[in-house]
Amino acid sequence: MSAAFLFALVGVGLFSLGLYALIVHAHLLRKILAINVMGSGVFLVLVALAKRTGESQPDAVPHALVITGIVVAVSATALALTLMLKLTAETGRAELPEDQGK
Amino acid sequence: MEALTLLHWTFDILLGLGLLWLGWRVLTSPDLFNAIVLFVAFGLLMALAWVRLDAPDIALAEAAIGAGLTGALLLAAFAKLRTVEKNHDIAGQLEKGKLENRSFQWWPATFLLVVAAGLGHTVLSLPHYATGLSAEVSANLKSSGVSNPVTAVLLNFRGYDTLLEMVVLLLALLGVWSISGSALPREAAPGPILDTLSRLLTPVLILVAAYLLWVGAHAPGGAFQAGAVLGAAGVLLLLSGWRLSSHLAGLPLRIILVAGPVAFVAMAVFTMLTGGQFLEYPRAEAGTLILFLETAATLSIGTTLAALFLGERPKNKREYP
Amino acid sequence: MGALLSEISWGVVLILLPLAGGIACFLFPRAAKVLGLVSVFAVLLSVSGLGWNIKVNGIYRHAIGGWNAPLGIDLYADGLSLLMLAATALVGFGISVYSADYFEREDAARFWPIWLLLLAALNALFLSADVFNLYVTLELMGLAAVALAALAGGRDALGGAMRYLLASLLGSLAYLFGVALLYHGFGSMDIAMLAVRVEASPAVWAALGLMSVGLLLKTALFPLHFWLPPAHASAPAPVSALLSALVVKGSFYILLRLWLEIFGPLGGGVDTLFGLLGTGAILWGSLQALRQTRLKLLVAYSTVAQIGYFFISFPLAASAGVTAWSAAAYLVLSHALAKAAMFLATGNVLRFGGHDRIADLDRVVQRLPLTACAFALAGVSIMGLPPSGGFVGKWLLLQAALTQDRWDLVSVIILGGVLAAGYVFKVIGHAFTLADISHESREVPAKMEWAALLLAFGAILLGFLASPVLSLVGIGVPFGVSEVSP
Amino acid sequence: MQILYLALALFLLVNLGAGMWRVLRGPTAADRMLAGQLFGTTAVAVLLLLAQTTGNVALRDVALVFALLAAVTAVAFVRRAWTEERTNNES
Repeated sequence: MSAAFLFALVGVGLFSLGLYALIVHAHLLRKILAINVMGSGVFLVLVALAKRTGESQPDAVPHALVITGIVVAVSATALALTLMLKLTAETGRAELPEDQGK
Repeated sequence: MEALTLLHWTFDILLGLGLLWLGWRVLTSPDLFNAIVLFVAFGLLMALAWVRLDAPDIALAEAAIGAGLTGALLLAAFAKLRTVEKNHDIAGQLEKGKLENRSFQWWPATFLLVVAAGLGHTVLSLPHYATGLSAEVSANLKSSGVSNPVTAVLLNFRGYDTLLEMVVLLLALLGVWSISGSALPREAAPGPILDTLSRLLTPVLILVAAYLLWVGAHAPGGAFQAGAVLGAAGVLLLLSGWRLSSHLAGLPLRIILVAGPVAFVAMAVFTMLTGGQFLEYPRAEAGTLILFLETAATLSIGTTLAALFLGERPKNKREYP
Repeated sequence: MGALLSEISWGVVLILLPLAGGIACFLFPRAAKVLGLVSVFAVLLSVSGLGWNIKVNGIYRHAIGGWNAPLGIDLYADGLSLLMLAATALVGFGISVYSADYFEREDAARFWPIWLLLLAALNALFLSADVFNLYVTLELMGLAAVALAALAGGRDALGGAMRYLLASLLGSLAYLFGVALLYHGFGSMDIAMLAVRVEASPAVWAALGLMSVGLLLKTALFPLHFWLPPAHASAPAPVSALLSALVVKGSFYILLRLWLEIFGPLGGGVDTLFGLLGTGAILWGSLQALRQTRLKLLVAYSTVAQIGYFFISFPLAASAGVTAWSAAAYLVLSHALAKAAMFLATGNVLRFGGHDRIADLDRVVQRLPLTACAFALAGVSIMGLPPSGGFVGKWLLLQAALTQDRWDLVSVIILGGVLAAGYVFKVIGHAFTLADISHESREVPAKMEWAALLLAFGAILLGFLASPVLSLVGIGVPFGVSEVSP
Repeated sequence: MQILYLALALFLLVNLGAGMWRVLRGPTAADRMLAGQLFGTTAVAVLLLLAQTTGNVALRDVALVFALLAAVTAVAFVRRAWTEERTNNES
């Protein structure tokens, strides 16, 4: 066990917590928060395990990937929030409408 | 030495537990506003975790984007949500957010415990030492034009990802503008405190952005971090009631928004016309070219993030929409 | 001429061209339509360029930045990639011609830049040889698709888009987790390198699980299809066509590529599961389609059913690899053409009558003969009747099933065809008759009718092109065996 | 010296828990937000201490960005969420 695996496990935990919240909660803002927490979990796994080089300098490639990932996450969050607001303005509820035709 | 190791471990374990606990509270806090504040705090702890994992580049990005801009986005969305709900005369939504949390659901919880256990087992089964691509990175760092390995990966070895990523930002903005229509009327003027604060803070933010951009070549920093800080400056200006004047809100704004991807595309065409591969910079000028790309990218990223925060397309009378 | 053609790196052109086109549309919204059409046409030409490239030189590989994998990212194209690129360009061009008349001033300024960036994302996806780069293209594709799905505005479209966005983000995150495990387990993100390095281990199994679930969610395989009908049915017609014909195939292509190169050789019963889910999709999707009263939802559920067929190939590939995979490729191609035609025809009906209630279709056959013809021809391919692309695909699938005595799958394939005939004829039947409510008719531009019809013709034409298309797909041996028998 | 810095950082990390308590308790949104701000300030201190123990001066840049962005979030709160709340309470 090392710090790498410790934080990687925390990442797994965050991923699972986020997934649970995404399934259980109906409010869209909560779902968006849940996606963000899940994302942080995945990023943590990616970066934590990059520390296993056995030297002081970790593997830089996952670091770059995660920076890409963070920017993707904020873009997606902005789009999701806008959709949520517009949908709420339309329906009066910050939740997904009932399935149509299902 | 023994005590130091112990302290390191205690710090890491506390931080890890804190992250899990905060993550849990973010997702289960009865009050939505509370959840957002907790999410910002969660972002701060994440940034500490990046520091502990020797990833200062990510810590910078997280501090600026994860905790800062996402927090501002969420707060603004929360406020708008309340206005929308008030207009709809349905006060129940935010209340409803409170109620739903009481119900703990067993099936998903059990399922996810199994998933977590499986993934945890998988992670632990990975080899304890793995160099990944660190050897390749350090072997080629000299010819990459920069000495910060993360910048080398982002702008050179995997520069193509970065190009696509800037398109992701642009697409998000296109989506937001397409969905939300044109801008709200100008906001009320800020009070004297905010006015002074924004006057003081904006130049500092811009200066820090420029510093991060420049330092990224050899130390943690770079286009994304600089862009995020620049975006924060834009957010601050927007919050103090400032809006882009309408004759700049059309084509000039759009040109800045696409400057980053356009610089990359131009670079790609240039490198291929001069006989190289797609985005293969001439070795001697790699450093300069990367700085050029990063400057364009910083401008675009900062402007796009600020525009995403505003949410609506700035008004411009001469053009539609 | 030939020298010039093979000199240019067409793969890079295929990515940069729509990207630059999209940016230009964004910068100059008044010219968006012209810029868009020109870019899409140029993409169509560039695909032929790449095809020439591949035919002459074999597999296309381009080391971006001059670094080779694993440090850099490689572009890669073989026959399978070429097929997907060609389908995208062809269908995309048809839909673009249609969209030129469909979207008016303001909507055009919103539609074109997003569509061109989506095209760039799709091309980048089909050309990628790097699992993380694929993640970025997935996100690009997802965000663009969601933005397009929300174009119509209103409760249904926004709700559908929101659900789509959440499903899409969840899928991408699961996929990214898989990428993390593969990279940390085997030290590379290049698919070919991973293919050499992977060995049965918890990391591979977890990656297989996470990436499969993520991609199945994005591909909308039953029972993870819940987001598809609302999103596809409430979008503007050309967008529905893009989503059903192309976007869903993007994630399927990644799954197929990963399976062929990395996960398939490990075996392990997952293919059986895919087969079962595919069976479920065919039956459930077809039955739902039969039940629908609105034309657009019917077509959307038909997509759910047809996706099932792609997955029938997985359990059959174990001993009839080439035939089964060729069948999947053929089905993907013909479904892209036929389903685009169907959605466009539906769009014409909607514009003409202002509604798409199947029971109230008022003599569409007489009043919109080209559109009705397009729908019927596309229906022929969806049902799998000869002579059509759908027929060739299903015939190959049947062959693969018969050689292995998989009578269960044989009956599913045939039953799916019968059910498809049921829902197609339900529509056609109502299109002939006089409805109780005769509707206000609005003129449909000729280009919109012809675009639908030509795409449907394409789906039929594929039935005659089996051997050249299949020999094209075989370039670079994507399915592991060199000879491809139609 | 290193031990001292690290111990101090650890102490501040524990302190964050106290701030957390206020975020959770409230009672008003402003209380929560202020506690969140305190969180940011403490994190800055932790970062500076870590910069000292590890000798990684880049962490000071991180601390700087932290401090600046915390101010921006605070402004976002005051200009967006808080004014809304005030009008809510008045009505």
